[in-house]
Amino acid sequence: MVRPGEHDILLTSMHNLNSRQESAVQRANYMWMWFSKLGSPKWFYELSGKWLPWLVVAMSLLLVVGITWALLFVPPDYQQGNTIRIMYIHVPFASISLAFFPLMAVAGTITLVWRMKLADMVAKTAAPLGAWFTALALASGSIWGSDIWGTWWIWDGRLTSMLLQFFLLVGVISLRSALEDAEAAAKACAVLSIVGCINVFVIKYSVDWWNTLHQPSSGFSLSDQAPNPPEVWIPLVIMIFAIYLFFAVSLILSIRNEILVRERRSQWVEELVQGT
Amino acid sequence: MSETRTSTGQAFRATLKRDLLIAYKRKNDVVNPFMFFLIVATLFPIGITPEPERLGEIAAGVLWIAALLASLLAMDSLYRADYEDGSLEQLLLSSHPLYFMVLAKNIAHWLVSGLPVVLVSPLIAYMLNLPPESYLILFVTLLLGTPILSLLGSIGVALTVGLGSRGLILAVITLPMSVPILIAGTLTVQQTLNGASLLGYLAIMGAMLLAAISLAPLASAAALRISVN
Amino acid sequence: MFDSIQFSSIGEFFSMGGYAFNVWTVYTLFVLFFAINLYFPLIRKKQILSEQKRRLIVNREMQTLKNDDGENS
Amino acid sequence: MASSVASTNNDPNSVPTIPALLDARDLFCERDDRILFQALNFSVTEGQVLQVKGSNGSGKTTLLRILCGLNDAYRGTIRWYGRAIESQAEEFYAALLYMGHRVGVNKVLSPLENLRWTCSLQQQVDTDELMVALAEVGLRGFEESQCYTLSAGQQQRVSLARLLISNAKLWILDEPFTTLDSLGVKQLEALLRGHADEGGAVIVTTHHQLKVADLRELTLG
Repeated sequence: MVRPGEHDILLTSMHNLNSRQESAVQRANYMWMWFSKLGSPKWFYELSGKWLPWLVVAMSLLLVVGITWALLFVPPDYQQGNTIRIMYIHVPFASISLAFFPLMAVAGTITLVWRMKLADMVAKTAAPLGAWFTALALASGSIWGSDIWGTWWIWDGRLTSMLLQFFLLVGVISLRSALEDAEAAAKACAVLSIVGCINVFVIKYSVDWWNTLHQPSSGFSLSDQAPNPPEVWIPLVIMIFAIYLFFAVSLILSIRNEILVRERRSQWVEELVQGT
Repeated sequence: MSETRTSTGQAFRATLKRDLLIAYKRKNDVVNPFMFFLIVATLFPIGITPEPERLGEIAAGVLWIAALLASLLAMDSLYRADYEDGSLEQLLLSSHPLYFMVLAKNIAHWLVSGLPVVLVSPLIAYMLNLPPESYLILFVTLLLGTPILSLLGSIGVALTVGLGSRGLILAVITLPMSVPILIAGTLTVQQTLNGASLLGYLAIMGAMLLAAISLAPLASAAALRISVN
Repeated sequence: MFDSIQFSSIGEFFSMGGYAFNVWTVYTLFVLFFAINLYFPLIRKKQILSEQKRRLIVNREMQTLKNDDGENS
Repeated sequence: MASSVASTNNDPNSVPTIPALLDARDLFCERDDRILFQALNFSVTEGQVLQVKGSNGSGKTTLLRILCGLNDAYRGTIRWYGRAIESQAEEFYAALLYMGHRVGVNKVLSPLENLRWTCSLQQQVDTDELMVALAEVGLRGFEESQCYTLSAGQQQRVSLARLLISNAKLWILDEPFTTLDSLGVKQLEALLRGHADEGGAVIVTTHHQLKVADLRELTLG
């Protein structure tokens, strides 16, 4: 079986354009092909290959600066003492965790509307990564709060909605692995991600509401930090950027693997394999 | 040969009637979730405490969680038979908007699986020693809340209808989504008991129901198209 | 610059003012997570490439076998 | 790989007076890294029966499902009376009758109830009409019994009764002959002929040798 590349399809369609009057539908088809070429796996693989080293360098620099600053130079908090240093891990992870469902919902919409292969690869690799990020945000959050709370877990609003988001992500992952047909799995997960994204926001607000009614004054909450001096928040900003870059790098690495698997029968991947 | 096409309203009624008829003929599908609700509600006093005071405190939550689980259990029968015998394809190929067909199926399903649970809830509430002034509120919140559970569950079932065994994955997908309704339902009961005004809470639940009616069948319809594909 | 380091000795640094367990657990988790998330994709890539290479070689052998058969008959 | 093309109108200069009922251009479908068909062109006009042939797994069912919009994993254009289906979905689906492998008969309902529901998704029907149709497909006396008591062939007949009632212009039938006995086969053939004579069109997959006036063939694989 010979698998025609994009090129062949383009040629066929060009031929049709010449031989027949160009209809609006064919024009739409042609546009679609151009669009899918722009977001084609090959294009992404090559571009990300060029960008990856720079991203890794930037990430490493920011991480070294950020962690050194956080561990050595940040003054201990007058209330929390040295546990404040946990914030520099927890807050970046928690803030990125909130981005996963919107990211997957956008990717899912693109998958459903334009059927772009790359979007589904992003959605597929983002889900497990999101579960890991959320899990780490949960763990670091409970360790950070344990001293003040006197226990490893309380039903704090933030923690609870984070836990529920973790469950939703696990749902997306298990739906993906349960459906055998890759295309059906892509679309089903796209729908679930869009529904889940709406739900994450509803959950967040309802859990906050529930939490404030049950614990009118919980004292310490992970969400409300007093206004901090620059020597406290500048390293935090550095760490947020560093961990965002880390997220980008590990997402790109996984997407590149996914591309190699899904496009294994295409000419360019075979050539790439030969070259190694 | 008749020449008149049916209106969407007629097709909607036909689907609703058909699903109610199927439920009438398959009484097990109706009775089982209902019995499940009763049994789960019975397990709580046995597992936690028979002491009336403490039971009264948790009664609203127990009833809501039991209703949630019963709704989840009942969901399984929503599209499965239609998927297996090909009726779902006929539904997708009708010239009427799938939104209304899905809505008809969801309504029929709620009438036979959700409504009985709502109707029996005051009795269970009594047995769990819920303060009597909360009966009506609990009843109304369940009446507004269980349709939302059905509509949300429908999305999960539509996504997984093509899978061979899907009991657990359905739970993993739908239960976290039901949390806001659980919160709204139980808070309404508790807060009105503490003297808050009922109207605001019911407005929130009503808004949730309206949002679910207008959005959830769209997602279910999209999911069904994917599953049948 | 070194004046603003908050710890006067290595021991003090490791004890984190009594919060050694909390702080170091979180940082260890982070480092593990970081390493795993970069290491596994790289390992996986190697795996994929070697699998692909094997598949290509097998395919080519099959092809030449077929061609030989064609020439012989 | 190459698909033999039967009833096509490839000459760009011949302008058809009436656009074909259903016209498929340049269909391409790939499943599990295997190309089922590509550059597939065909059309069906009023009064034609198009028989889709091909070995097992050649994509017959997939093609039919693509044509009626149940499957969207394809590239190419499908037009209904010369216009894209998406722009006139309601008209298209009102004129379409699809019978798949799974016949769409609920096991606990009776043939009458099943037929009433499937038909009333499209058109208004009354009970007398349904009873006549069921009697005609040989289900007299079974109208009220639950379908799980019927044989596979009888269940197939329940869905055949739809053909008698429906006023759909285009029938898409996937292996409708499989579970029928010889009498049923004859009856279905007559139905197909009658539909074509009345100006309808049929797309059907079967290994059966059809005896129809304007029969076109399309072989996949």
